[in-house]
Amino acid sequence: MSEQSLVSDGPVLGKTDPVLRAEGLEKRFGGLVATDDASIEVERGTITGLIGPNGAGKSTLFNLVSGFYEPDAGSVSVNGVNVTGQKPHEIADQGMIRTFQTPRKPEGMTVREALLVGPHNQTGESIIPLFTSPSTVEQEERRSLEQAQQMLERFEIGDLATQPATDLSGGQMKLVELARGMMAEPDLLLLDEPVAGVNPVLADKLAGFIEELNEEGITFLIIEHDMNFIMRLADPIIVLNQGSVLVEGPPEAVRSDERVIDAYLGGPSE
Amino acid sequence: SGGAPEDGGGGDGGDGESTDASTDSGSETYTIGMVDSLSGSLSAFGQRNQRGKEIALDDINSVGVSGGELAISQQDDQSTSQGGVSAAQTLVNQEEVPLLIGTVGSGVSTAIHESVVQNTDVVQISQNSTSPNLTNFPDLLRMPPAGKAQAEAISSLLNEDGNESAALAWINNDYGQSVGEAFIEAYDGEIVYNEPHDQGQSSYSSTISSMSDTDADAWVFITYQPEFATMSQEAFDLGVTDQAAWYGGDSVKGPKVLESAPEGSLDGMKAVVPSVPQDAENYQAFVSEFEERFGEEPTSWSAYAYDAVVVSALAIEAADEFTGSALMEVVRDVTRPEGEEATTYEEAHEILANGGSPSDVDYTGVSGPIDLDENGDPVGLLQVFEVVDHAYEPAGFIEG
Amino acid sequence: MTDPILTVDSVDSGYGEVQVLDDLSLTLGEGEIACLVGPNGAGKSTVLKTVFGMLEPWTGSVRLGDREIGGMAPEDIVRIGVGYVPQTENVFGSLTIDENLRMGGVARDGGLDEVVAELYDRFPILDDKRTANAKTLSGGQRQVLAFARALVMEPDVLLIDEPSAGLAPNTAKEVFDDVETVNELGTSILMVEQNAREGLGISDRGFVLDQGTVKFEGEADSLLDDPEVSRLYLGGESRR
Amino acid sequence: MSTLDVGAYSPREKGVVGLLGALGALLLIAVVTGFLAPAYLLYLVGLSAMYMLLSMGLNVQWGYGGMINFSVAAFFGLGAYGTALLTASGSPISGGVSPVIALFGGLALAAVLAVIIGYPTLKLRDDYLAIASLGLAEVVRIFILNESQWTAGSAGLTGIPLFFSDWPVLGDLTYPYVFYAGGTPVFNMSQSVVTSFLNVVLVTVIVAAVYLFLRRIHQSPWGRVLRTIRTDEDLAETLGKNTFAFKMQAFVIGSLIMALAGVFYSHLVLFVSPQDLQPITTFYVWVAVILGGTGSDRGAMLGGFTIVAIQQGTRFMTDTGALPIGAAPLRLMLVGLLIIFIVRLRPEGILPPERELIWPDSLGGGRDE
Amino acid sequence: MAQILQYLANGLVFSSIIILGSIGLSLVYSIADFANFAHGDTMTLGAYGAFVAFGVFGGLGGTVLGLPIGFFLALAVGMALAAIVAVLTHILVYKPLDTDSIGLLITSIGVAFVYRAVLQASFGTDFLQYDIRRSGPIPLLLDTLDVAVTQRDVAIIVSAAVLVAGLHLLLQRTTLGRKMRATADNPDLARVSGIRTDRVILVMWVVGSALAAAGGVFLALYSQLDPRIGFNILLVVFAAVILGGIGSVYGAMLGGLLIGMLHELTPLLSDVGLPISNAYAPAVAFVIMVAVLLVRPRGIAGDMT
Ligand SMILES: Nc1ncnc2c1ncn2[C@@H]1O[C@H](COP(=O)(O)OP(=O)(O)OP(=O)(O)O)[C@@H](O)[C@H]1O
Ligand SMILES: Nc1ncnc2c1ncn2[C@@H]1O[C@H](COP(=O)(O)OP(=O)(O)OP(=O)(O)O)[C@@H](O)[C@H]1O
Ligand SMILES: [Mg+2]
Ligand SMILES: [Mg+2]
Repeated sequence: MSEQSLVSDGPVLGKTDPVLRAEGLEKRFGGLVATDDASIEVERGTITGLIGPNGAGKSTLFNLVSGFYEPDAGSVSVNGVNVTGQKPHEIADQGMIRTFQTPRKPEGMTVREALLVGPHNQTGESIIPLFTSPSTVEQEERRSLEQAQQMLERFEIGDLATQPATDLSGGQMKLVELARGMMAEPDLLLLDEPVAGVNPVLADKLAGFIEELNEEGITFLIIEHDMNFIMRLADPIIVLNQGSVLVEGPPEAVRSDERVIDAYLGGPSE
Repeated sequence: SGGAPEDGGGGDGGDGESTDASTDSGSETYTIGMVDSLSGSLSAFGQRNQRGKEIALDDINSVGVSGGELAISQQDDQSTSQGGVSAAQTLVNQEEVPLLIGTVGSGVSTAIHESVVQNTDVVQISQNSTSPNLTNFPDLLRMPPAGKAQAEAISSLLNEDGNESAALAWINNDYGQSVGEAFIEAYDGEIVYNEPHDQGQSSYSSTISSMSDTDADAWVFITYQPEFATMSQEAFDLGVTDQAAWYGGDSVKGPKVLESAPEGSLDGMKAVVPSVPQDAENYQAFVSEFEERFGEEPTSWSAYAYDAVVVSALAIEAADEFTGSALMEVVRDVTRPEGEEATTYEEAHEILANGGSPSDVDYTGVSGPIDLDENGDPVGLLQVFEVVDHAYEPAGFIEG
Repeated sequence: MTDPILTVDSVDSGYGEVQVLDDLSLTLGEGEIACLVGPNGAGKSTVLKTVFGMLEPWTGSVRLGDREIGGMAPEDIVRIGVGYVPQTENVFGSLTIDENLRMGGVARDGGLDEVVAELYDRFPILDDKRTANAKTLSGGQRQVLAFARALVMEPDVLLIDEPSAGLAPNTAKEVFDDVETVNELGTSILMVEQNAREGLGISDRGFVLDQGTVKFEGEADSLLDDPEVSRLYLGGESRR
Repeated sequence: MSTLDVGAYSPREKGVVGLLGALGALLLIAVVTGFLAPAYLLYLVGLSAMYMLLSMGLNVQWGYGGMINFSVAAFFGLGAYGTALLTASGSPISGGVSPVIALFGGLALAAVLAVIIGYPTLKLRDDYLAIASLGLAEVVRIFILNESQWTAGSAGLTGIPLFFSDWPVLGDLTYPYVFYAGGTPVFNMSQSVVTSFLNVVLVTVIVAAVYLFLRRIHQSPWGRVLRTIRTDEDLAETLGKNTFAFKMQAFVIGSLIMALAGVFYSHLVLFVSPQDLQPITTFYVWVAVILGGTGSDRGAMLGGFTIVAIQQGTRFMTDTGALPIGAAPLRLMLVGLLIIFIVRLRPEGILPPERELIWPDSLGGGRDE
Repeated sequence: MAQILQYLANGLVFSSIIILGSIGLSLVYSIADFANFAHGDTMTLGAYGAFVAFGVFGGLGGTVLGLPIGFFLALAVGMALAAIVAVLTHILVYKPLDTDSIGLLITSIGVAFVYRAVLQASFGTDFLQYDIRRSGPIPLLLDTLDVAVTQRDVAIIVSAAVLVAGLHLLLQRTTLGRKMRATADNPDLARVSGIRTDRVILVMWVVGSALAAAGGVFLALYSQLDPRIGFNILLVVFAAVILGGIGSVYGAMLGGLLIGMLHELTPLLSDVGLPISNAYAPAVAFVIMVAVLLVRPRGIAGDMT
């Protein structure tokens, strides 16, 4: 019972230094309410988990905060800046990057090219510096390339660097998607089921990698159904159910909460 | 199949050698170039031109040219100026023909003249272009009279017939625009509708509807046959054929138009067409030859193409040598009225072959007196036709 | 082991010029559940695609009972009683849920309405959204739909690629239960699963694939107990 | 044109380069033996270069950024009209401006229109953009056709000077131009040869400059973002790329290159009319880009060349009398069959892109395009 | 008022033709997944097929809707011919290709050239007409509503409506429509589900080209026949398809109706005080189309299917 009390009914708000704050988000699709007065805060420096049954509205929440959907009500701020209604790239500019649940696979690019798109605000993305300061572009490019290669090695797909990004297995695509997000080095990284379909041994290693990055200062908000993975990494964990936050709390407490077991975990595993 | 076989002795550019007078033996082959619209939006004109050209070549080669044969190297302009320039480049710079017949569209002819022919030793004769703009290029000769004369003729017809207001529909290209403008300038009455229409549309009912909204006494059509055919049918379908008197330029008159119009629906329409008297012997012969070969009546356009080839052949016959400058010197003369009138190639050839000078000949072709002036324009003889009992009946002449 | 219903015999296969499967053999016994596990990119999905005619085996043979099916077209393989749930792009996004299910039964002779009704009973998550376009489904809902679509044919052999990926623990449990139920009703099942412990947990036999060949095979339980297999392929503990 | 490239070639490229080399040699032999007239060859080179420019322009939009722009003819036409209206003696608004200045007039016109067309339509996707741009291109053509007080309407513009007409030496040559070496005349050239030659020099400089410019921007992070937008705009957006701005940049650059082709065309053909804005040019340029290899600058150039080769090569296959088919339909059919066969044999184009979009020098020893 | 009715009547006839063209194009667009630039020439092909057939059956007695029975036979022949040619083209040209949708688009330009070349070689470039008498406006309508509509107009509208209704039944009452959509959505998964996608694609070509041919025949009946009629109208047909929303057959119908109407209603603009010349009619249609796309970026029926 003592653990139970650690769990807050609904979201914990008023955190000291939230990177992301979403308040009263609502999104309807026709008659269906996908998120309903959902509020969350992600405290800087944490790895926050977001779990909940299929169709609870987790991905929709990501789409709302990252600017892909326009909320019917509510507001979003990133690093204290109100970004409600802004375009996805403007929100990304504030320091928040997301990955997609269904991996995006750029055609006609190699795996490492796909990663090189990740870094934010590259000098070479404007035309004029290409002619006025090519050496800066070159240096940046070398650095990113090196970083990309290291990242791929860690993800155990180093040998795929020059492979077409479309010719990958399902799990490999997820890994590339994850790596690209990390290349951006944002303040806050939103991961939508990063290890669904990833081999458990590798998933463990990735967890370690995420912890490292977290120590280096990146804040994470992770959706994941792999309990082993999310319980190990995340604190706090937010549970979403039917479009709004059911409870929030530390992993073990959430795991043993009756309501969470009912709605999400199901009976004890055989 | 009714298709136009384009062989007709046409020079095959493929061997690249059949240019100028090739051998010194008795039978030389004189190869001239022809740019025509064989594909694209004006290809119906091109097809008729090819038929005229074919008859002309046979007529010429059965008599001979300067002791040799005439051959025509043929290129398609795809009805565009880009295509026309490329075609002319091939003929002028690659095959080095000294004389170029070309082409249908006035814009295309101008483009060819400006970018290829100008400043070279080549004579250009357009077979079909009627835009007044061509008058500004004295070296660019042509067979049909400038549209201006025709426009004036139509307006005087309207005036004569007592039409106080007119609705004018013109095709949105160089031809339609220039003839339309000339008409408006010459017409005394009120213009109550004045709109262009695009070529090749499937429906012109908005044009017809708009015209019938006006209470114009006369409707004037400056357009092409297929477009006019559609319009006249639509007018019939809308039941407005009798609302006003109809007038048209040369390109709305044609056997196809009558064929496709409901019986009697065009009765009373007047069209002004540059041509020789219909009962002229040479014209009759041309018509029957054409009908025999192709199963249809020729249009004035086929006649121009025919004459373009004949005039070219006469120039070759009359010139001292087979070069552009030599041809240019005589080409007007063989058509000018100073000499003895010849109505067929054979007659004209006879005069020249018997030692006549170029100005001893006045070739009067199947399309009219020709008489090229210093601007390279022919003096058109304009004839008025009226549709009576669903057939074109001659209804008088107007001097251009 | 029971009589083999599906036999993959010394198969080489791959994409274009790239070879993925290297002399791979495995068998599925009649009435069994077999589970394929292994690292990402090992070739698990490629095995299923090759069996189902999406890829043609370069060498070797694939047999259903005694019948050679290597290189047969998928639409024909469906008709001889094999079903397949692909790993990705496994629903028709622009069709409704109902249409998706009905598409699953185009090769049926009849009784389509009954089966579909039964499936709605079994998966209430779908019942709620019959007329929604599949592309509006959440990741997990989509996964369930893909599974249900393959069941419409009531196949003798079912190939499933990662049925539990993206499913919440409770839904995953239901799906695994369903796999067992379907199996008990007589369908032999060949399943790929990254959630290896759970997958092997409901299976009779297991195959560990690495770099296009079978590295370990045997009774599911014995693989689960094998410390080397655990360390290399299965990870520490159950993932749910 | 592949001589402009440096670095090693893949076998496929070697094959193509070899083929081009052989073709060049053949043409040269043809000229030397008198089989092919120099003025004609120079004209063909000029025409090919014009199509190369058009294809490169479209390649920036479609090949880099995946924008299906069907208004190529409009930008080509604007370049042509821009310079013609400023320089031509027959111009209703101005005329007489030096072609060098008019060049910028043509480009400015195209840039303005690119923004006007791009602003609403670049938000559309794929085929919707295609038809919207095609529609707006038609609006431009219809405008030029009907507003004759400014554009001379369907009559077109005549009296366009040669590009070099007011240049110190080049503008004052007399013809036939005799070339002396040490006091003795070596050869003389007719006006058409000289003007064609000057045109070829001009267009070669333009093509080379455009190519070098594109080579740099394509294989840069900028080009990479466009490539990402091409397959997945959402992905680029989440990574913080302002996709609209990138697309607009590519659209304007591509349009300017097309307009450049139009400017050149004006001074090559010396006559422009609304006909030059007919959508058919757009289709041919599309065919050129696809046949050359989408996304590859070299491919675009090769495609431009190929399309002219097809168009002009078939001119010589006139009626032999042996086939029951006239010259024009025969040619149309040949062009059609050639297109089908090239796509069949080289589905991804003759020279598809083979390089990664990574800044060349940073790969260490990598090749560049 | 009568004026507006008249414009609407004209628009309806023209729309019927465009709708037939655009449905076929839309089918091919969604299932074969490319913009088929040979579609216009398929229309022309059908029209010529019917022309030749009409030469044979033209004499057959009896009339329906003011048109001889022989005409409808000829129509069927034209449709069959177009279907056969399209299927052959699919088998010989498109199917063996290993390319993306833009590659197919370019190929279809080549195919269009070949069709047109054959027609031009066989029939020349001059225009032709079905030899059917025109009867002028139907007196009843002219007297009561002051609207001129001919029997031929009615025949076009009715035939188009019958064909469209037939297609509607085919798509709705059989699983074919669903199979087509499934194949368009994800051909691999369609095969996995047991759909014989090869057959579905063949059927699609047959239906799409037959409808195109019908459009071509009516177009030729309405104005006249030459080797470029189909190509000339292709742009408008494309506009209809896109405006309706790619891949949506019903969207294509809506788009066709709208574009056809816009085309014929431009004179109204002057009547309501916007002095826009008829020369700008296509421009007005295009501007409105772009405006609609800006509001609904995926066409009118974009997300409805
Ligand atoms: N574009 C859309 N149109 C209509 N309904 C939608 C749309 N997107 C999501 N939904 C619905 O909203 C609900 C929430 O979906 P969401 O994708 O957010 O779930 P989720 O929590 O991410 O689930 P999962 O764990 O299965 O991925 C679902 O019922 C889904 O069907
Ligand atoms: N369409 C394709 N084209 C080319 N190569 C492919 C393609 N799909 C997969 N591959 C490659 O084939 C190998 C095996 O892929 P496969 O999809 O069978 O792996 P898997 O074992 O299912 O992996 P995962 O668990 O990640 O789904 C991988 O190395 C992958 O890169
Ligand atoms: Mg989700
Ligand atoms: Mg897999």
